Amino acid sequence: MELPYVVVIILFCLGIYTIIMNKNLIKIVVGVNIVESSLILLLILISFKLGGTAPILDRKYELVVDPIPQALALTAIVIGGSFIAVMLALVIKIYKRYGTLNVDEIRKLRG
Amino acid sequence: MSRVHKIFRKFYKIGLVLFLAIFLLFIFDEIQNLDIKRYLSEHYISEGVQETGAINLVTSVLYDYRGFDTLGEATVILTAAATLSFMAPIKKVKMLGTEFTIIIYQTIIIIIPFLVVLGMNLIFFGHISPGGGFVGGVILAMIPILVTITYGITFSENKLKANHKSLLEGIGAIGFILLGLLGIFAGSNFLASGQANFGLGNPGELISAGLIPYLNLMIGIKVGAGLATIFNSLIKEG
Amino acid sequence: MESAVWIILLPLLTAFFLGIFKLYSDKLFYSLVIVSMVIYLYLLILVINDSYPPKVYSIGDWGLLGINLMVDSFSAMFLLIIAILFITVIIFSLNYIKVNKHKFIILTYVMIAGIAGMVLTADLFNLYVFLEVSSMSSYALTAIKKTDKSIESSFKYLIMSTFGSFFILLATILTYYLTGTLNMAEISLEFKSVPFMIKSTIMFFFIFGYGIKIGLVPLHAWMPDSYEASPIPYNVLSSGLVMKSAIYALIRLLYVIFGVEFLTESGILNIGVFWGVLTFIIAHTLAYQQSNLNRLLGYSSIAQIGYITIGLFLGNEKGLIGGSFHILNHGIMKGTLFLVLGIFYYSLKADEIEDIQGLGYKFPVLSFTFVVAALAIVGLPPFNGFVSKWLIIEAAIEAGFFYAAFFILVGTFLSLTYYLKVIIKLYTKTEKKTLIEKPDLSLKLPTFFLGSLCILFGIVPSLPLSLINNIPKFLLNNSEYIRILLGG
Amino acid sequence: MITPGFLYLEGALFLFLAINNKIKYIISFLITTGALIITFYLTPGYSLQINFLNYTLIPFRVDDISKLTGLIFTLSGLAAVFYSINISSRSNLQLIFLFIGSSLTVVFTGDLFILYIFWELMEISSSFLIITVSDLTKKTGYYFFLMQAVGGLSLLWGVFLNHSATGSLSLNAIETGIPFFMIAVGIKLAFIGLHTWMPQTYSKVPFYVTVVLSIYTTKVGVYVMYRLLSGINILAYAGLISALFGIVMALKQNQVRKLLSYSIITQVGYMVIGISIGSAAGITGAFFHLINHILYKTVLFMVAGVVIYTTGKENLEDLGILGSKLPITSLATLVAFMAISGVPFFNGYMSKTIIKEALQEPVLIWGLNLMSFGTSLMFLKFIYYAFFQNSNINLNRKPTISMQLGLGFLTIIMILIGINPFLLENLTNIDVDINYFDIKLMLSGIQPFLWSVIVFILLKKYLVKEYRRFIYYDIYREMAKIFVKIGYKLSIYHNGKLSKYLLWATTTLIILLSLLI
Amino acid sequence: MTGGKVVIYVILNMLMIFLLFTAFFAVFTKNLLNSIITLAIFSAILIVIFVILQAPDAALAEAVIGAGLTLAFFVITINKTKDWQNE
Repeated sequence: MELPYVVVIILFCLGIYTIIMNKNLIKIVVGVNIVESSLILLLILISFKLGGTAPILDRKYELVVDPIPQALALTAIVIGGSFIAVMLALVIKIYKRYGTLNVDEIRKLRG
Repeated sequence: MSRVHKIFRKFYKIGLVLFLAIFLLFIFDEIQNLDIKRYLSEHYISEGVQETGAINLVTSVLYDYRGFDTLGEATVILTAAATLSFMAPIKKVKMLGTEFTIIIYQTIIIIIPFLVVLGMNLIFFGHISPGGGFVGGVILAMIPILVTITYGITFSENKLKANHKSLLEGIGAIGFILLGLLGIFAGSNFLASGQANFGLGNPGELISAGLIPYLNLMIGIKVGAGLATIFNSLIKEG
Repeated sequence: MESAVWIILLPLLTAFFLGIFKLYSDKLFYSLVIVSMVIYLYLLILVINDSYPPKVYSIGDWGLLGINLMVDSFSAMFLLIIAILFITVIIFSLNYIKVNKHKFIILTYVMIAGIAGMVLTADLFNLYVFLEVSSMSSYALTAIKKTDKSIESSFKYLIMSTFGSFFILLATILTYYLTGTLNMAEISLEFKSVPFMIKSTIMFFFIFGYGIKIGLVPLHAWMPDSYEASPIPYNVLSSGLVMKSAIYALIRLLYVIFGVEFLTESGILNIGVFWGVLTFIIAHTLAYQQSNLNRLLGYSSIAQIGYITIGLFLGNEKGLIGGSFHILNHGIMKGTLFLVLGIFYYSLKADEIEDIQGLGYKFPVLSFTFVVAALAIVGLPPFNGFVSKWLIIEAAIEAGFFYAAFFILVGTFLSLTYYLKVIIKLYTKTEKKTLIEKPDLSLKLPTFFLGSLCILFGIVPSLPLSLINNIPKFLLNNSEYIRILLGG
Repeated sequence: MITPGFLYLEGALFLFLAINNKIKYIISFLITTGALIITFYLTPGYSLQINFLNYTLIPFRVDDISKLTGLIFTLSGLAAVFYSINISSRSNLQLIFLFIGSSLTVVFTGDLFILYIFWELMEISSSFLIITVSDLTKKTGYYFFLMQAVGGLSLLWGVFLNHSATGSLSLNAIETGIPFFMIAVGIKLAFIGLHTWMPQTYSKVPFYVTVVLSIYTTKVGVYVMYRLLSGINILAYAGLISALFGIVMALKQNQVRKLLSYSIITQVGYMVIGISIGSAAGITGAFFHLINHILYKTVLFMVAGVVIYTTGKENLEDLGILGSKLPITSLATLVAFMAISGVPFFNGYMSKTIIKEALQEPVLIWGLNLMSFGTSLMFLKFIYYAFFQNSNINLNRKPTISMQLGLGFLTIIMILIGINPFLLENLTNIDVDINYFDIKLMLSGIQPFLWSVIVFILLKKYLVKEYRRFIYYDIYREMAKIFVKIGYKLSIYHNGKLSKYLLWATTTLIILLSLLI
Repeated sequence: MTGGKVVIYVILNMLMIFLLFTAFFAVFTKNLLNSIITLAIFSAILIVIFVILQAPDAALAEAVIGAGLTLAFFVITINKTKDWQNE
């Protein structure tokens, strides 16, 4: 099994680990970012064919990589970027209100 | 919470993640030795240029075959911008408060036109070369962002009002939908450019690929304005 | 079938135009809100009317190369819920919302567009995109009050739900990798040749990802927080549409892509039924403890989702009908409860159980509506909740899940315990409270409308059932659905 | 649809129009008398059908028993409504109409679905009547509603089991789920062990509500028991036990309505025995006893109500108000006492005789004697307090005319039935060939009464002495405590820590995935 | 396969290893600013990988959004919350 896929899996699990393990809000967002990058990398990987050229057909080509996952990757990148922006805005707000970045001290809602 | 309990929790979480990793490895290994079919993408590669008139297949997929996704993600950006803009308080907050040297200020002023050209280039040649609406839009958004960073939020807000930004954003989004509706008025379906035989031109030229350049433009405007709004609101946070 | 795409486009256009108009003139803003609302209602009725037999609308006229929208009875039923709840909520919130009113309305329109997209689309990645659209606007609407609690709940919601959507995206990518297409029909044809293990893994990723958005115990923890902290008109949509759209998408995927035979042989149906039972027992037990009414109703929503899950995971015809009918009914009943609660909050800032003491004598008709809706959601005759629960129990017995059927009755009893607590508090006399603001007609009218639907659908259930009865045709044997989607 | 039940239900709606008292009187009068007349002219065998969710339901079906029950229900409904029309508010009157209407519909229904629906409607309306009627009855109403809901749900579960087994919703084809039907009926009947809702409810709510509830709640239980579970002999012994239990409890009470409600348990014992024999004579006896019991128990509750209304207190000592000060009420009390203790020439005697004649097992016969002995014993206590104890209480307001009307009306009917027992037989052409005025029967009927008089005179100082409130262990409250404790533990777990929630989510995912391996 | 492709392949795998290193560093470092900067390097390596994998569009998008804007957002957040001592 090729190395890149292993890397993707490791990155994915690393991100998950960060999200559920880390107490720092910003670190959690970092984890989210890493998971998204790993998924985008997966998309690009499955689009890749050995010896293929980029899907821009302005010259002669014999083998072209799959354009669909790249388009999906573009979409995923944009969506992930906006999600991270919203998360960070919320983090700042929470910090201003609660005075902490420790996820376990943000517990006004319980029960 | 006792220390033993804490350590136990830690190892428990690590165990969960390890299990997930091993499972995924197993699944991916299974998937590797299946034969995969790609007839859809093969069709795109063989017919795409004729059908959409765009050389850059990614753009043709993004703006023609699957234009609806693009509308959706544009909406996501707009929503994010709206969210941040209502979360940001009214009062202005200086960011780092650091003063730069004169070089920086001058450089920014010099850079701006280049950025404009670069962004427009990326947008308009999106169907011919890599790039497209998103990237170009972000490049355009860099201009107010840089201004904000160097000259401070107040200055940039004076230069480019928040209202104007959201107006631009709305215009971009509405323009995208209206361009899509052209398809319906031409007797075909929503977002149809090739099917509604708008002139595809001959691939490789600037004015070709039917609606794609205009859609690119709209998305560029929209994304640029949206990201600038997001950045400024984030600066104003707190 | 031109109007199908308009179901998604009109709210989007309206939202964008509103975003421009709010900069200039309020009058224009509200007139546009009203006008587009009326047109939207008309469109929805149009689409619902010719939803049988199913119609396909292909975006960009690409056929199978592009994205297709499909309207069948299941989606028509959901559009009916949108038609009922969205209109009432917009009318209600025109007077109710005080802070960020423009943003609230715009985001609501965006959310409706996203949900309509999720309901109509027949494309896997497109489903993901619209899911993100609706989720993003939901986070925004949760945080819109900008209090500490709302910010916190929005953050929790955002993290949990992003955690879920990772797995949805992963499953989508794997599906594309295996089948090379994103069209649901083609996927389900290709899936016939995919080994069992990988298929069920993908299915579990989907179930987990959507399960977080549905709020099945123990994935539910973010949900009561978001109920407690968000504006009440959004709570109506959240319990009526957001959770339901997630379970709609899940059911659509399971039954169309994987097919009911695979579901039975992989045993997911048993897991789903058991999960539903667990969900509503725990949620009812927790709801009894709550002192905040929003939170209580939130837990009750989770419990009702449990019933719906049981109904939809039974895998037989009656179960699908009962579950879908309960989706509709729960939207209506919980909407009524939340709107009455909203009026109480609007008029005297009451959202704890203690605060509503004695309001039964101050607002007799509203309290009567509350009682009707509460009895309906408990599942007592002759209201609509009873009919759908009857159908679900009957289906469960028919499918041989006797324990599920029995526990549904236990759950009915448990829900009675806390709703009765609220009702008794409502009718306990107390010293005079002073109204902060008097509720006017635009608040009361939607409430009474929904409350009357509770009684109407209970006495004449054949009205919605005539639509719902067609649902199993295209879910239970997905070959029909696939044939139509492939344009055969 | 003009069935008596629906007439009452529509009456509940019409009362929205009642802007002043006159209209209220007119509407109530029209509805109640109309229902009575309609029921009187019903022809057995008539039935109608409707379709609902691919079932064909029979909401209305007449036969002899149901017509008999319907007659007594409408009759006492007339009395009860006029007894309480002045005191109760309009919304409560509507709830009363709803209650009476739904119980009448239950009596005339022909299938389990309608039966269940109106059974639930009965419980809802009565519970809301209890809850909204006064400020002291909130907890009682909560308890009542939950208890009745358990009954209703077990009925529903029985219906489901039966439906899945037989595929039909008809009342006659009961094969499975018998225990659940038993629980449902037992709760309505306030059977021993399931009776906990009854004394507290009947003693806390205002007296006119007690009158209405005591007429319908248990009797509907009896009727449904006849429909669903008739002829299960073992139940006869259970009925005997619960009746004796009722006697023991009743003798310890010193509050009028508590005593009366425990005596209801006893009287219901008679009907349970009669029904569980299954023979035609037994069932007829049970239903005649149902009629008589409704008559005199209603009268007694009305008397208690008059006492409460006039003196404001309701301990047995306060019964001393009776006698010269309230002539009509005292007369009614005496008649009711004679009737309930089965003295010949009063109506209680006839039905008890029929049941006794229908019995074979000696145990049951002796039990029956014991029951009537205990009944007359407890009511001797009642009478003792009422007349033989010189008291100096004076009434602070006179009973209203409508009260006395309701009271007198029922008393007259009682006397009529007592003097001419064949009246009921002719009314509902059922004839049990028993000569009520045969000396042997009369002797065996009078014996327990005489014994009880002797015993009472001998053991007076034990029976009349003040008992403290009898403390009993209520298992249902304990279960509720456990439920609340568990919920508290669960809600402690939701302590707002996001990392914990994410941990739950991940664990769920891993569990799901490990199901694959 | 030809030599050039082999070289590309080796480079790709090395970049993957670097990617892992950066990711682990970004996660496990105590200092937030370091982890953010490392995240930027992470995105940069990702861009190169995309280019190698023949995805110029994705590479551009990642460059401007992933590396550019996201980094800026993170830096702003750190700046807004910098007066909070990390443990």
